[in-house]
Amino acid sequence: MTIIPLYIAIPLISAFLIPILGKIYKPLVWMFSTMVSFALFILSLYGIVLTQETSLIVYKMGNWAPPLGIVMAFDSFSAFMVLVIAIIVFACCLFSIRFLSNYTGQWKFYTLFMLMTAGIMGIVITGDLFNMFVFLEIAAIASYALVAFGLKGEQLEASFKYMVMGEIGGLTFLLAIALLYAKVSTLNLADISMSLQTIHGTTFFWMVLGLIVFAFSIKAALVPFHSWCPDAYPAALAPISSLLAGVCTKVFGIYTLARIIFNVFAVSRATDPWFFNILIGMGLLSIIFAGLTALNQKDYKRLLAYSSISQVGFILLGFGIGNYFGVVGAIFYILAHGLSKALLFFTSGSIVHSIDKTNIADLSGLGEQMPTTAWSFRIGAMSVIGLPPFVGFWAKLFIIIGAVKAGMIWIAILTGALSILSLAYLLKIENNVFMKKTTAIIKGTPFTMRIAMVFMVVLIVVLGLGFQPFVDFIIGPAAHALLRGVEYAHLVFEGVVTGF
Amino acid sequence: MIIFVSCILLFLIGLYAIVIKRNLIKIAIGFALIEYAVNLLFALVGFKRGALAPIITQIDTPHHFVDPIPQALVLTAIVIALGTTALMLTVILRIYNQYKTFDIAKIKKLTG
Amino acid sequence: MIELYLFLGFMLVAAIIATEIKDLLAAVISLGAVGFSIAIIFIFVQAPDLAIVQIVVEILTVVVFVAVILRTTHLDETIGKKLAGSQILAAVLFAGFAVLFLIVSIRALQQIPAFGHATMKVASEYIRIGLSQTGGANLVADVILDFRALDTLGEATVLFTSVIGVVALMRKTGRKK
Amino acid sequence: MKGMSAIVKSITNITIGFIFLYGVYIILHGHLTPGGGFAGGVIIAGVFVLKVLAFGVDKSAEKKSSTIASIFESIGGLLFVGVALLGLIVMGTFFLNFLPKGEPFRLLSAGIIPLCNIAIGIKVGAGLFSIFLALAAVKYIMED
Repeated sequence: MTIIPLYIAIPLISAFLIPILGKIYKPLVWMFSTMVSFALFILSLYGIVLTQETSLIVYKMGNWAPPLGIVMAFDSFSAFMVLVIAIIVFACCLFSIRFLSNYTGQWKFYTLFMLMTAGIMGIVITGDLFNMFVFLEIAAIASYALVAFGLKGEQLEASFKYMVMGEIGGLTFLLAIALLYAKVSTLNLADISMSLQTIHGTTFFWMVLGLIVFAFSIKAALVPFHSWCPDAYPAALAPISSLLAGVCTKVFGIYTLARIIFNVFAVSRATDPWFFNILIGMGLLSIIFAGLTALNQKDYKRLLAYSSISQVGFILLGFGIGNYFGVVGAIFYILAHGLSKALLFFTSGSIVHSIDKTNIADLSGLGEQMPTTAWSFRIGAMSVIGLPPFVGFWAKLFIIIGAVKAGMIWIAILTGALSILSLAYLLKIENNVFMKKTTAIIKGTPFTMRIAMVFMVVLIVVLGLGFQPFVDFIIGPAAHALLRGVEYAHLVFEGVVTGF
Repeated sequence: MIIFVSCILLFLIGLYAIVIKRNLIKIAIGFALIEYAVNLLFALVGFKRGALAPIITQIDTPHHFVDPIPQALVLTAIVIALGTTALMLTVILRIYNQYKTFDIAKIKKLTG
Repeated sequence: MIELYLFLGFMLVAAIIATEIKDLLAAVISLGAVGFSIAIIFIFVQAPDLAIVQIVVEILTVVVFVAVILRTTHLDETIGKKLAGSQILAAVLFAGFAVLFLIVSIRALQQIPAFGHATMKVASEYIRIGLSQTGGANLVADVILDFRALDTLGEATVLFTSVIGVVALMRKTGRKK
Repeated sequence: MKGMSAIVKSITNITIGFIFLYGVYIILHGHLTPGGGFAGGVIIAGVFVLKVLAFGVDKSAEKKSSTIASIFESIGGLLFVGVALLGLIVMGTFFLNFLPKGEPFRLLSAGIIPLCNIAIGIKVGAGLFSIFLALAAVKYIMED
């Protein structure tokens, strides 16, 4: 039996079950959620195996052929994204168990968490434009509610700001869908891609693509539209910050943008270099502006939020380079940044759980008292900066190789040089928070939180050391899936259909 | 053409309320307006002059209907809009309970 | 089509009133007027399903808005105050953006089929096989519950999400002491 | 929340059954006429909203009805996913319309469409009623 709809159905059914379970016996809720997220993790590994055999699996909902019904198009890029999502969701679930013991309304948290998971999974699997919008809204609405979950003034305010910006993005996307539908009269991504071939390069084409890029740059928190991000990440509870920074912005903004640019609008560097130069420009703007702002931050989580914006810039840079190595680097970076940034937000959560402060000036000397947290921070930070042998280094290296191969030497040099910015702001935390001496007695980090951090550390180190097979078997095919452009449409129509 | 442009105008009125107004309820109203504008535009592009509503009443007559797909999609979009509006109003209500005002200039715990 | 223009004009006027009036209750009622005129426009463009849903949703939206306003205040204190410097800047930026957006969208709207001439590539297929393949006479119901049922599952989930979100945010306290 | 005057109460008493019946009609005929699960569900939610506005509720009743509404909502959602999964289990495709299509224009036709309409109706009715209760009636929802 095929498993592709289960990626959506499993979290969805558990979201519907959790309110009932919560009324029967409260601890059942977290046990159930952790089990479900672990099951998703196992299933996502199986998804990778599936895409090794066939390059694109088409699942027809209700058995309607592609332009009629909604199809799920599961290729190597989707499989890779599902894997990243499942890893981080599992870790966040593990981390939430004890973190939430300070908060009320646990079943509501887990229900929203599962709905968000279902939404994110749906975005990466679906092969239909409007369906993508619907899943985007599910995940977005769940995340607005989760940001405000603590009910403090600044959390409500951050949630409102996030909601305003996010909904402008979402509705702009809907406007673009409406215009596109009026023109091509179909909603299937593959079918749209075929129809757009005839009007490639017209005003209409660029106008709609412009609307879509605008919508997703808000969702991805790229620099001119980033203002919700440094409020929402610090305000949210730590596991939610990890999830938002680790996968949400990547899936809401970057995955959708990459899929639509490469596979649907089938723009490539060969035909339209200026468009890709704009992407590079947006990436560089994010890296430099957010990196410099991060240097001045006084709050632990706020600094990490700016660092996140700056790192998303690197991903966009990779896609903007647009050749095989650049795209491999960008895709690798999604994983590397997801793991490292989720880990860094875990460390902030562990500090909040123990002493309930996030101002860098108020914290000092935690290195001795909280060794697991301190070492997790150091490894995560080294991966973000891009030091070998951690996973972040290889991702950055591929982007640099891509830039060199494309003949953009100055981009390669800038990419290397701008890592110093990350080094600077992360050293600030290391020096102030973890290095100095302190006499304060601090309560230890709970076991499950440490497990979650160690899990991420192990992944960062193992994937860093064994990057070669990982790139060959998972990321390389994912990059090919993106770069095959309009070929995607033909594959969907002839696609392999799995069933009994 | 004028019909489509009036949808864009409604969109801009809503955007104006979101960007310029400082009252939280007005911002929520702006959102409702933008949602209406997009829904209306979407429903209008599926219209066909002289065609009937897409409901079959007799089997054998030739069918000359308007496009049913935008109607189905707008149905979904209306519900999504309702969900967003309800959540937004809840956040607004909680903000009011803490700050006793709807004026965003007075609600400034966050910097930047 | 004169009635269509009439209601579009009414809709725009009501929208401007909704954003500018000082009394928030009146603003919400104007919002209701916008919603109802849209429901009537839906009837003109042969979309009875949409008209029904728009009317019931509009009623519920207004009820929820009024419920919130009755629990708080119904005066918009920000109207009539002197504009701050940042606001004037925002207004100028917005005006520029609005003009640009209008020009670009008119260019784009000129390239889609004119009003009343929908292309209907996939839709004509639905009309052809809808009744025989799904058995439902209402083609919109066929589309949302059979051809595109996943969207409807998503729609129901969005509503569920927002209900859980509302319930979660109306808790008494966020943290245990 | 307090109730309203005797006139409102007696008129509500008379109309409430008809409105409910109309909601059920809209849901059941969703595949034949305009309307469907969503519109009918909102009308059914409207019945309960009207009842609460006219008669008022005390605190314990509020808590009880919001619990019942949330359970019904979960049940509606599970029913909908259940229909979809039945397609997967019976015929191997998610959301397959696996039931016989029946004769056109009859109430019992169109396979799973009426079932889905009923599931959505339950879910939407319960969900919107709990939104109303949370925003309008209850001071704050008490801790679970």
